[in-house]
Amino acid sequence: MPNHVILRVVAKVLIPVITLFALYVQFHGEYGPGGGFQAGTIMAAGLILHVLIFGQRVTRKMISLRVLRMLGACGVLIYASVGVTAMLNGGRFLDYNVLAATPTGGQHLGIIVIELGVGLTVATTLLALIYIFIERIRSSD
Amino acid sequence: MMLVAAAVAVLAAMALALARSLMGPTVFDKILAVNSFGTKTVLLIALLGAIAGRADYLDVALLYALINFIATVALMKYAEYGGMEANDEGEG
Amino acid sequence: MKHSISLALFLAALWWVLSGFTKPLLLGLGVVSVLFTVLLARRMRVIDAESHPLHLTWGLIRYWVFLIKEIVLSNAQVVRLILSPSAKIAPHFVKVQTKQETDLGRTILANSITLTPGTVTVSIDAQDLLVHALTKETAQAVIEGQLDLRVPADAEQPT
Amino acid sequence: MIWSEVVAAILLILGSALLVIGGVGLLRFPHFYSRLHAGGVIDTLAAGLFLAGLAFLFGPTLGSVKLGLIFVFLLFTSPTACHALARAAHVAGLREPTQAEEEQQWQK
Repeated sequence: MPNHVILRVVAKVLIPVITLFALYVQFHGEYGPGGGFQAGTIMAAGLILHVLIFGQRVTRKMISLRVLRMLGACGVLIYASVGVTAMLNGGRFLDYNVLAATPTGGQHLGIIVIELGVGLTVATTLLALIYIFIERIRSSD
Repeated sequence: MMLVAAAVAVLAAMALALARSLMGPTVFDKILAVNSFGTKTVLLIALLGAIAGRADYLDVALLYALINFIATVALMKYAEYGGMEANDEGEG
Repeated sequence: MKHSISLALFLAALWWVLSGFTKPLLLGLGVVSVLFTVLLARRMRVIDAESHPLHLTWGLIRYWVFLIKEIVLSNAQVVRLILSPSAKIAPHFVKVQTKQETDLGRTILANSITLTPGTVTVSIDAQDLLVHALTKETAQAVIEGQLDLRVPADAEQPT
Repeated sequence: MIWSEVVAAILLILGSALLVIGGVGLLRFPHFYSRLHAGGVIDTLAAGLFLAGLAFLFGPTLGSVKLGLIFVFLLFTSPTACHALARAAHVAGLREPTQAEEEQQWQK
């Protein structure tokens, strides 16, 4: 919108920062506050800011609902495949210890990959929800 | 001691903002008060970090500073247009 | 392209400040995160001369020092208004013309006006700013256009 | 008490005082647009002083840099939120009361 000059410029500055912050939270789950779920929420917040300021149609052109559905499913797939890999390596479902040569290394790897799946699913699902909400509001008018 | 006194001051300021958000009278007064409340929350979290002596809290404060802004923009859009996507008609 | 590189450098610095870890795993993840963020930002079309005004770097730093001094001074005015029991506030709107040519310049100016207490930018319409002032004195500063003169000038039009 | 703690105490006291004053202004000013000046805007300087005070307590660590970052983000977001609100109110047709009404309110 031509009149939203200030919001547009400030949002352009902030969106990459929010995205990077989300990734920081994603990967530092073991050391500080955070983890996959929180990171997904923050990522979605950044994208929702884009929706709020540039309008749903513009955001949708860049990340469509179809892509979101696919990525959301991928997140679940990543989660499940870690579990299945553990079973193939002779452990139980989601038994991290058998994923790598040492149990600690396995836990490390397992948690990072699992959290990635969680983050991906949460971020995409939240954005998809916003798209669908807006669609609903529009069709009910 | 000094930090606790500062925390009390922030809480007092938060109470004042909260009173304004309850009193209104217009929806914009309420959003303004909530936004101001959010800024004070950021300070309070940072202060808690200093009291606990842990820098972890600052991540939370940092995040809150960013998210508080998004919340205000969303609320203000809702108040202005009664919807989230009314600016879709513009050139974006 | 140069804006993407500057964004990447800025984000890398931000990552280091946030993380503070020097473990190779986390540094590697940091590189991946920065690259992903830059790619996403490119896809969302949020990198350009408007959000990364490289051509204004030094001007902006000098401007911030000036602005912070200004903020402190005008805060004192508003604090006096709030505390004195008989203070006369005279809220009113003023229309001000700005000589900022670009959206970025206008944004910097408008946010500076809002940051100095006593004046809030209400709307921007091309060259006209609608400003709400708390008293005649605070309005005066905006009308004189001190800030407008100091905003680092935009030579090139952002694309 | 070492000097950095003294500086921190002074900055924290100033910041807290400004915060409370801003809160008082938020309650005391008579109309939305004037409250905007008190609430939204004083917070920025108050937050700056407050965070600077905390930075002196943290000393030269990454924590202080993070506090600086918080302040920079507030410098970006707080006036933007303020402007967005003012604009929304203006577009929604919230008008400034006339001088007479204003003075009447102020007396109360």
